[in-house]
Amino acid sequence: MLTPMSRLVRLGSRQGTGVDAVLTTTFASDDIVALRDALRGALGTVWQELPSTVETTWRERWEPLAELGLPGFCVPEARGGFGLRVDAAVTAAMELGAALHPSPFAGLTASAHALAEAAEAAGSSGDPVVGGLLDDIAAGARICAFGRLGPDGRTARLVDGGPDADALLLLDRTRDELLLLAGPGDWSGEPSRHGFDITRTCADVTVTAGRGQRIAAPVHADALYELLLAADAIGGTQRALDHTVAYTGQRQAFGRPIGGFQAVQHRLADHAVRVRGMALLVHEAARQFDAEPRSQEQALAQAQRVRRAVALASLSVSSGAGHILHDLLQLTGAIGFTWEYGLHLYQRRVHQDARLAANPRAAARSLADTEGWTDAH
Amino acid sequence: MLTPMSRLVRLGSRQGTGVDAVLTTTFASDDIVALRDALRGALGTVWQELPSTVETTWRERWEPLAELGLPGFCVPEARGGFGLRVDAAVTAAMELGAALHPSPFAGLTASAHALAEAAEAAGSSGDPVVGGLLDDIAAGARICAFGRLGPDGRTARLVDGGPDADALLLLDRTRDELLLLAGPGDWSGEPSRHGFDITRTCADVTVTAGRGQRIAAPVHADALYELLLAADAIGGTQRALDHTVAYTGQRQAFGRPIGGFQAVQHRLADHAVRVRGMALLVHEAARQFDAEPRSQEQALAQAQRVRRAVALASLSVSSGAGHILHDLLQLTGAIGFTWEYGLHLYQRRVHQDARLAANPRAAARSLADTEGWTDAH
Amino acid sequence: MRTDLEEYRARVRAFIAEHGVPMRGEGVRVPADADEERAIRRWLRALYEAGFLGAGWPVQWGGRADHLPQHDLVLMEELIRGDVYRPLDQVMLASHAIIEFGSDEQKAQLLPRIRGGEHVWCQLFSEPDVGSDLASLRTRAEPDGAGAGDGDGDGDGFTVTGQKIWSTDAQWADMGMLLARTDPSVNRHAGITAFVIPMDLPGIEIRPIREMTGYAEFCEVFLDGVRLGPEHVLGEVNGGWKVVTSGLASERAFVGANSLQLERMFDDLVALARAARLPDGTAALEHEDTQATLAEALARVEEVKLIVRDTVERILIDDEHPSDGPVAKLAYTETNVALTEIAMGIITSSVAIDEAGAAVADRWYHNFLWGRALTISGGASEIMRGLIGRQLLGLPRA
Amino acid sequence: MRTDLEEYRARVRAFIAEHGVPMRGEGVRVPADADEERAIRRWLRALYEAGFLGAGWPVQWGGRADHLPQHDLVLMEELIRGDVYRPLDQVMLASHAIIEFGSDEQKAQLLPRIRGGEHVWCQLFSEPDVGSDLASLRTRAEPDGAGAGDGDGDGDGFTVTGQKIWSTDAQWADMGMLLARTDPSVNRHAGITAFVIPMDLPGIEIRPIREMTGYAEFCEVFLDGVRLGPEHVLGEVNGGWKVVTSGLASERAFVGANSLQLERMFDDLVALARAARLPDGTAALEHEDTQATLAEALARVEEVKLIVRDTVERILIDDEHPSDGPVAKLAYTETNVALTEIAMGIITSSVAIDEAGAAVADRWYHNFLWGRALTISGGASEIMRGLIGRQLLGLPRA
Repeated sequence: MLTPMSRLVRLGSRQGTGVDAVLTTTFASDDIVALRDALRGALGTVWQELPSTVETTWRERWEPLAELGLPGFCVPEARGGFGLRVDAAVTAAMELGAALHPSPFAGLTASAHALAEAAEAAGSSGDPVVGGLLDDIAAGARICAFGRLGPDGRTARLVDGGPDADALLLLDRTRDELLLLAGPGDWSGEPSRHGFDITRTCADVTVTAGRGQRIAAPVHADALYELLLAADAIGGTQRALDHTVAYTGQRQAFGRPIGGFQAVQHRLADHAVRVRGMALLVHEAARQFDAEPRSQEQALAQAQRVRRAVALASLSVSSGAGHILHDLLQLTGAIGFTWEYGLHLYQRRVHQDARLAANPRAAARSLADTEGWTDAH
Repeated sequence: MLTPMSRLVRLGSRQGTGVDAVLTTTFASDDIVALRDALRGALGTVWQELPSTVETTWRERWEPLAELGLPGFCVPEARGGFGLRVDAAVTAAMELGAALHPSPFAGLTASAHALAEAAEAAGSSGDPVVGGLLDDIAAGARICAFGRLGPDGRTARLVDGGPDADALLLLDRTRDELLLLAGPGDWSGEPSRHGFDITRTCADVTVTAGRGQRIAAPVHADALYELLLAADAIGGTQRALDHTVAYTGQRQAFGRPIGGFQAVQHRLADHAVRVRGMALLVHEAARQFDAEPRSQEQALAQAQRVRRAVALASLSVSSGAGHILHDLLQLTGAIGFTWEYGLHLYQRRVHQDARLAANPRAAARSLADTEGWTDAH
Repeated sequence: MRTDLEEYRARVRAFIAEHGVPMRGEGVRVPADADEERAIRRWLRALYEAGFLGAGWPVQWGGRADHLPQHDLVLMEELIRGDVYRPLDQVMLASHAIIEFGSDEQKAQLLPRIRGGEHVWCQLFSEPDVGSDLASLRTRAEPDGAGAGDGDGDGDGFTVTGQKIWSTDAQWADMGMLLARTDPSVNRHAGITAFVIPMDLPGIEIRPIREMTGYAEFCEVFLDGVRLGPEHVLGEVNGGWKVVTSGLASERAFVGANSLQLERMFDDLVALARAARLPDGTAALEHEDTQATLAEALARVEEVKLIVRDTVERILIDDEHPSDGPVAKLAYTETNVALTEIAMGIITSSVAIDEAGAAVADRWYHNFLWGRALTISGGASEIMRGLIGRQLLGLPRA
Repeated sequence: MRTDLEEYRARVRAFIAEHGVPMRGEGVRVPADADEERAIRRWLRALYEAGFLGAGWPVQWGGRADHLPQHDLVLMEELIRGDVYRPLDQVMLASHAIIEFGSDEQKAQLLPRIRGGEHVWCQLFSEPDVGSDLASLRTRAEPDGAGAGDGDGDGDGFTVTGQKIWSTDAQWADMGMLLARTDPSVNRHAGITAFVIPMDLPGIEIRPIREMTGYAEFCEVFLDGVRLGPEHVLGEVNGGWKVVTSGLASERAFVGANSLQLERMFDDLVALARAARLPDGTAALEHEDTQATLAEALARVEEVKLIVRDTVERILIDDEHPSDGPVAKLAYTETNVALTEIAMGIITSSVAIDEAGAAVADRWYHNFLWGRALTISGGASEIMRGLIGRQLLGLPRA
């Protein structure tokens, strides 16, 4: 469904007003535009209407989305994917976030990337378990979640999709390894603490003793995961902002639309500027993945650039999106306070997006490192 | 000029509008009201007009102010002062700040307090140098500045009034001692780095080798200094706010007063609330000094309460006042940007008030200590 | 005097410990089931009987001669501290309005039932197209027959049609205070009348609204040809605006309790920072950046506490400035929101919350969402800023 | 293409290194003395002669056929990086307006003098009672005689009376672009005419205004019966609004340079944090709270850089949205202010600045005050938010 990169076009009609025009201030290739439109069609996204309920039967409808190529944006072409099309993955994450889709897309993409890289490294003699899982992921038949193994090597906190996934890939950052749990019997999940975001499922996971196989961690898996979480959050924030703009343009008080009051309009203007900046940071981080390093040195420098760009995007979105959504609740007044209105579902979800990556603080610390501030004396 | 505390009355007319009404939301005794009015008279303060030039001949007119009792608010009655009337000192500091008065009032008051406490402790056999200095301070004939000795024991950074003072009292916090430099030959000052606040003079001071005498530091001197700096800043901020409110109520744009636009009015409302809160914190900290401890334990607990209350006031004012003033510059537009208009003089001065105490950070650290957060593990 | 108050506080505290019904969560007041409803009504009655509630009423209606306004403040503080059910403010607003504007018959009929826990009240003020701009309400109370609109109300009935919304407690309230337009021909404020109505009248339909917190504290109320008699009018026909503005101000003495609420929230914030584990295993509170954030927040909380204390002191000597209420409300509710946002930042930055902090984190999740109820209802923050701009700063209407 | 630009950049850089006149401070452009003035004029002429400035003009007037808009961006970036005098935007605005609206005579007379560094320009737009609302200006240009107001301007002269203010560079400008009301009877925008006038005409008095930064970049300009001929009219009589709105947009390609400016400021912020000594002798940068503040600031700076880059890319392909300029200006200027406030917090929290950071601290003091010029002039932030609200978000006029 993705074609090679071609001439630059705009996403959608920029001359239109509304916050979708903010999204569309970024240059994007034809195939990205096509992907976005296809996803909106498949997800039934009507941009200015918010979903007020949470989909529960997404697994039954996952295969058609997988056919669009969703699990393979960061899988080498040799393994049936699209290479490292982080731009496509980011676009998809934004649309899934905007649609409050329950899939653990960020983790799934990071997992597929990591598994495929491992399979590539192993060549044709590769592990059939990994190969089979990859095939099933590509076909939409299995879902692999992603998490970060704690210092005890046995538990992983906050695994998005952990309760229902078919397989689990846990990053052990102390050893640059991944622990693959290929079957649901390989772990147990404790979801009780993680019910705030009701659009997705999340669990603290404990590895069943003796289970799991270790594979080498590719350099980008963790950064990819973190970036897609930020993309998920900014996608939802954009949609909530666009919706709120439409609402305030129509809702009357004191004889005119409330969007005509400076107290409302100026805040929305500030939010639109911030959201544009955050979205651009996310896209820019995606761009940093795409450069193909030619040497070991280049690869190191690129990894550093990626780390920095992802930290910037994550910091910005994780510290800004929740605040903006909370103000959108204020600007929609009592109606926005209702369950049915659905704005709160975005508030809950962007919170969880930040939490899955332990942001904003983790990103700020990471930046302090990459910028060399922690060496100050 | 101060009479004993009597029944509570209001400061000024609360039913009036304008930010002076914010100041006047605090209960104050008769004598404080009288002090405030006397000071405004003596300083020639017209509340809604800002001074646009800096007074340079203040020393010549200091004696009449000293006659109002200014140097003696925190000097025991036995030494010719008013006891520990921190409320009066705070009121005076606010009025001096509002008038951009060049005297180092905060340091002078802290010095007078410390010298008098030392003299009290020594009894009638006290040091004639200290006694003579105290008498001259009370009479307005000499000015003693206050500073904090650095770890090298020889230099004190940022001494307000340092270039022109007749005497200097430097706190050595490592030893709970004060170093008294009773004559201008006892130190040299380097004012070159401290020209941003042009309403006062400030210098980095180096003690002349072998000069100075050590006296015991009373418990409250440093806290008093810090609180009066905050009072100075909030006094100026209140006056600048009041002035800006008046300006926006009269300045026309797009066919109406700009104060009628929500973008202006709502920010001024937020500032008024913050300024009220900051002023109340300053008054509350003053109140904490006044309680007379009856036992050693009570004295320790009170010192802790004072430290906490002063840190709260200092943190709040030093982190908030500069930001508010910077926004007042925005709200007065181009006219506020001119030298003559004088708003910038307050911006410069509140900056220096914060800097003299190394705030807001020092106050935040102090709070982290008093609250026990630094013991977390 | 101070000693008297301390003695009063001790009595209140003992009483709460013995009889209080625990709260389920900040802002949650609708009973979970019939048992809880019975318990709450019993508890309210007990508070009246013990003279803790309604003590400020005229003695004739059960008030106490020795009542001090300070008592109300102490009561509310202790109710908050004890985490027990707080008296429903609708009931207190209704009492206030009935005492101020009610006929002798209305007082005789309604006030004892409030004291007995028999009547829970709700307000029927807001409408779907009427948020902060209450004077634009559209629910009609059409006067009957020839005497219609002559203003004396004698013998005249009304037929009410319209829709109300955001009525807290309407789903279990026995009585409602209704605002409806009786004269559409005059200025927005002038043609509105206040009514006191039984909530079981024919033509009234009540639908709870589920809020984003998950609870259902608010209701939509549909009024379809509801017949009211002249005995339902509170105050004068077309004089409802006076009733509602007086009523809104009667909560004022309880503003002081917010201060305690904020203090408790700050303690919760520190507890959260202590319990929140960062990826490296340290607690959030160990770090200077967290401490700096907390210190700023504490200074803000202390500012609000002093603003509230100052306001209460002036209320107690009956010398308020019109802007005092808006200043206190804005400061309290916005600081509350700021604390919840800090808490969310601490939670998201952590990978786990220690066992001891789990309940604290749950409270924060609830308060984070609930915080917006406070900045929207009872006069949105944007309305408060306008009131402060005009009444305190003397600026022109925006 | 990229290589060409890099080659161009190298040439610009070498040229600046050889000829550039150093800046005294951000926003400071009025020469300190006659020597500096001569140097600046020489420098401007050199930039035109080398084809770095004015390259985008029509070839007839000295433009280059091989000019790319990207060149302007590169030029401005390198001027900023080199800390040298930047071309005065009034001159560039005037060039743009003359090329767009000027008669052949005006072009022939004025454009070469701009290229020669002979004509420095100023704007005579704002007035004491006219801030962001330019269309309400009151300076009158009274048309003479019978042909007055017939709009053709032929043979008609004007007498100008009024007061202008905030005219940057007026104290040393040779020429001014004046906006004055020629027809007070019509709608605010419709009756305004643009003029190009020598600043030494009789009846013009110029008084520099000292700004809070200590510099005097702005002037008051009093116009008392200044006689103008039809040759001074730029564009059409009563058609001045078109001239000014077109002129204001012509700076747009240089917006990209702000990005570099912000990046440099952020580096200065880190340098300041490194040089600022806390009471305990450590540097501010060593502490997690400072690092957290810097990290947030860096993310904001990078946001603005991308917004600006995106905007420039669209300008270069001539496909802007009307809100792009306001978005970029608001983002840049407000982030700039935020950085200055962070810097002030670092300075106040320190007891000393290391020797290496002393110059940095001085720059921050200047920038702190100067930052407000950016959020006020050229359309205040409040105006920008309104434009974004209407043009990007489609909200009604506030």
